[in-house]
Amino acid sequence: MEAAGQLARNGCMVTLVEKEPEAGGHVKNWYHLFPDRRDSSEVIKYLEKQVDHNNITMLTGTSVAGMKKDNGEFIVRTGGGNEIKADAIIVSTGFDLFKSERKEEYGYGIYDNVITSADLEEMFRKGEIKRHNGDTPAKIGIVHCVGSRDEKVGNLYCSKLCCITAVKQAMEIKEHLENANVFCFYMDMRMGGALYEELYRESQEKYRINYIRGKVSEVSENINDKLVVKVEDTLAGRPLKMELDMLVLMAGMEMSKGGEKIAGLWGLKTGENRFFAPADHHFGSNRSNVKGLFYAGTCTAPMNITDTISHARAAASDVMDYLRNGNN
Amino acid sequence: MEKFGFAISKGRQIDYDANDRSVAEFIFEREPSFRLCIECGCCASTCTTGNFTKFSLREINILLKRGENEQVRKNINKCMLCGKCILVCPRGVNTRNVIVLAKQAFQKQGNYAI
Amino acid sequence: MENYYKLLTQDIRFEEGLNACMNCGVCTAICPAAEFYNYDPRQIVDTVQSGDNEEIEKLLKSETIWYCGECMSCKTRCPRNNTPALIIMSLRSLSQKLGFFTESEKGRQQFAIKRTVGENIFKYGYCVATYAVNPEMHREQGPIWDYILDNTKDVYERLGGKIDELGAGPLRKIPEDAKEELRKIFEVTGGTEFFNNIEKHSKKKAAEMGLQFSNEGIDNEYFIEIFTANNKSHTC
Amino acid sequence: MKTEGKKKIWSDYQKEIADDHFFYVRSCIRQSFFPGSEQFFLNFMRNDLGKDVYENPSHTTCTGIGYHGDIVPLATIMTVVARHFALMKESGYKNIAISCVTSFGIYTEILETWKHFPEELEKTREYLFKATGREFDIPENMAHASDIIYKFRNEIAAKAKNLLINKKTGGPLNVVEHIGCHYSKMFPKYGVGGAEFPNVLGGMIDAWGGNVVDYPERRHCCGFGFRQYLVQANRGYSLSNTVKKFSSMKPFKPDMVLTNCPGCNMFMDKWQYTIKEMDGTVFGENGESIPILTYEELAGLVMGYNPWDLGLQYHMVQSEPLLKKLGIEYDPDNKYKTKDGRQMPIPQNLINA
Repeated sequence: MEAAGQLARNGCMVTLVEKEPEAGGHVKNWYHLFPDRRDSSEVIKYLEKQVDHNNITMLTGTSVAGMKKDNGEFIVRTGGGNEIKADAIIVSTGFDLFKSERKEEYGYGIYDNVITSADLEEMFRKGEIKRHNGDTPAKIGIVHCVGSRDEKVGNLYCSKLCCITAVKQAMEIKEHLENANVFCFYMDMRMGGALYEELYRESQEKYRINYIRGKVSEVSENINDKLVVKVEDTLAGRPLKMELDMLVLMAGMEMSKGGEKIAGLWGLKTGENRFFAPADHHFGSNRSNVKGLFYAGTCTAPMNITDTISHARAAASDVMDYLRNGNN
Repeated sequence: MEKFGFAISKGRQIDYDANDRSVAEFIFEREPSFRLCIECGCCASTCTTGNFTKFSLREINILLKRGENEQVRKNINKCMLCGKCILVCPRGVNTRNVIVLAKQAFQKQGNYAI
Repeated sequence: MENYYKLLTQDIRFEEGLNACMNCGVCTAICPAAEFYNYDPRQIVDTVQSGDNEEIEKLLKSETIWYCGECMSCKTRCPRNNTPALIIMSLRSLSQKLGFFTESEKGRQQFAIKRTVGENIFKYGYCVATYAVNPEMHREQGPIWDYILDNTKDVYERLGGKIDELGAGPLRKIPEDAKEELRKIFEVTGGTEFFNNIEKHSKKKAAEMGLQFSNEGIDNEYFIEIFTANNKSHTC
Repeated sequence: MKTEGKKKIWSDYQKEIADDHFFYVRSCIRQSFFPGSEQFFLNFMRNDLGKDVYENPSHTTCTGIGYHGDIVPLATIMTVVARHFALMKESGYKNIAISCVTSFGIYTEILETWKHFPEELEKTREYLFKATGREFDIPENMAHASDIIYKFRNEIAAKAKNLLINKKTGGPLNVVEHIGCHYSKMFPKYGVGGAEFPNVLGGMIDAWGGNVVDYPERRHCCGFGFRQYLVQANRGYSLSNTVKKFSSMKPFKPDMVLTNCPGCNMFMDKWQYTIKEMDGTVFGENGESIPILTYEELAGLVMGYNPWDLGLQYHMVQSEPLLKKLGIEYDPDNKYKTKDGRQMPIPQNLINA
């Protein structure tokens, strides 16, 4: 949406194809954003303003199928059989949230009080954090790296956002439930964004969040309907067992199914992490293996909203350079 | 118990829910900076005692937070309270005071550090 | 000093077991040994991964490599597809090859396993069988084992057993030619040499410890000592 | 708890199990301590289902306990297993049925090793030929004997004389299933239902009317630990792990434990005696201990076999409390009789007796 706005304002005619009924991706499912806890709707409003331009045609609820390049011109066929002609394409198919059921040992989809970060956002939005039986949880665990940094599920990479999401959500839990005890189980605290480390510190100082360094090994349910987690407290060098009322899994980011489909249909290269492989990691992160086709955002790697918007602007800039000067 | 030549052992798993964290709470109240520790180990690496014995201030911090008080009680007096650890802490934790307060808490429990 | 890391890499279980550890502790969290011994598989993997020769030598002579129960639960969970138990198995093999195993109380026990399970394989063609093991060494099994031994023929006959008979059936007598093939397999694959090496180093250790040793059986001071000794340093 | 989640996982781990013509390899521990179990399997397969199951008298131990006791080198055990494959080839079989979970784990480890390191397979061929003059093929299908009972669980249910229902209350029995670490923890794909929620025993319990108990230490090791049990000085490890496991299942009031692995069956049975002797703790209700049954024994009971022909009387923990719950009529006088009906001595100091 950001790239579309930039291009439209620079005189390009843009067609934005979105398979969902509304554009905006995962942001619209989130309640508050890190690091400043802004309401996600503000970002959506901003983005909607970007695409509110006469040069932009929005095709929502539209998927794309085939693509061919004829004499330097792209012809994209939509799922409905229509054709869209374009001089350049930006692919911004985004990411899918990791399906937490795949980490079988955490029991998502089996144990009622194991939820994901997305489920928790939903609870925040409703303003109510409740266990499955309607009780208010007093002890809540948060598991980092679910589906990230994990060869077992085929994802070697770090999803970058889950650590900071965990910190943010831990603090929000405390805002809803002042007396709750919150425990983050992490392998490394990857606070590599502006104001992230500060938020982490605040979560310790003001919110009294507990941090335990160790990857949760398994989750089970005991006779009292509590979850039991097993982890090594690696900094004490001893195994640790804890009962919890609720466990939140920080689901990682994966290449979207839609992106995978397009990669196959259009012959776009993907990396070992299955995301689209940019032409160059240093100075060509928006360029692809097809001349005139560019990438924007999390279809190339996990990134946060700030980076995604910057990446979209960079994609627009690459498109302009390509259209005006033939550079690619 | 030893009728068979072996016995049932207690295990070394930290049973978080069974542990008593009142010592940690006592310290948190009086020295809030204790919450800021990120377990980087700077204190332990500069610690004179730690360089000559098995004492680890970093580990003491974690054990206090988990309520593994017995292990702390048995080791804490190795600290000479020189305070060098405070100088290196990147989070500004008053590590020396943590030790002082832990000793006080033990004393209050009538369970002196040994 | 030999390069122990290099020697370890010659064991395919080591190659399979160690990729790159990130010290997450997922193995230790569910390790049955980590709970009842002063044991942390994560730390062992980290030490081995460091390649520090002196530290690896210490491990090879240590008690700690003998604590694992080889349940392999660590393999299921490791996010880096390591298998700490396979690393342990390769350390144990190397420790025995180099004769380091007699340096630790738990390591010395390899002699007891060789003299019991190891000998059973050649003698009976089974690792264990009710009659191949003296229940005196297994009082925790309760009185039923003695009962089965006292009434062996009747017990097995009712349950379809072929005790001491040739031909198919539970606890049948394994034919001599099959046992001979087993022995040849051990000979050809280095199994016999491995056994002899355990014997050689154990004999040496027995002399060092001033304990009576015999070249066969379990009725000697050294066997009894290592089978039962517990210096209580293994648990907290 | 949502069972749909488990069903999804089970559907991801559907292993292929052959239908007929099995080459059967026995387990050292199962044939020693639970010979009636192995015989039930063979009788059931051959007589009830009319299947062809062949046992070659020349097969031996796989040396697995020695391998996991770290006295048998990998090259040696690979060649011993290869010898079994050779016997299988010579007898004209392609499907192997394994009675022991330790063996099963060994077989899976070896097959996977040969896949990753083909040169090891070649070396093994050379070793075996040099030692015995034999040659072998890799089995087309490999199953643990419990996989096969799982496959035919509905046939057993159809012929059931006793379902896993408490005759008095009419409710299902609470059954703890214990899978045994080496069944699928190393290679989840080889196990029915994978490693985290294996369904090989759960499927049987389900089909036969019982209720599967999920408790926190469900996946924990029985405590065997090979050298940790084989050497007396180490048995505290083995025992302590068993205590941990039983303490975790106790609040769920299990009526019985169903095991996959003969070793687990032995330890969970015998350690209850030891623990009771040590400090008086029992883990069942009414001061009783929990009967531990092999899957063959349970299948036998379901099909109406005489419990004493299955060998239940040779456990430390006696199963009468379970038989009563199931409403199975048994003849106490027949319990310690020989095959031809002669009275044997009555063993003393058994549990639940």
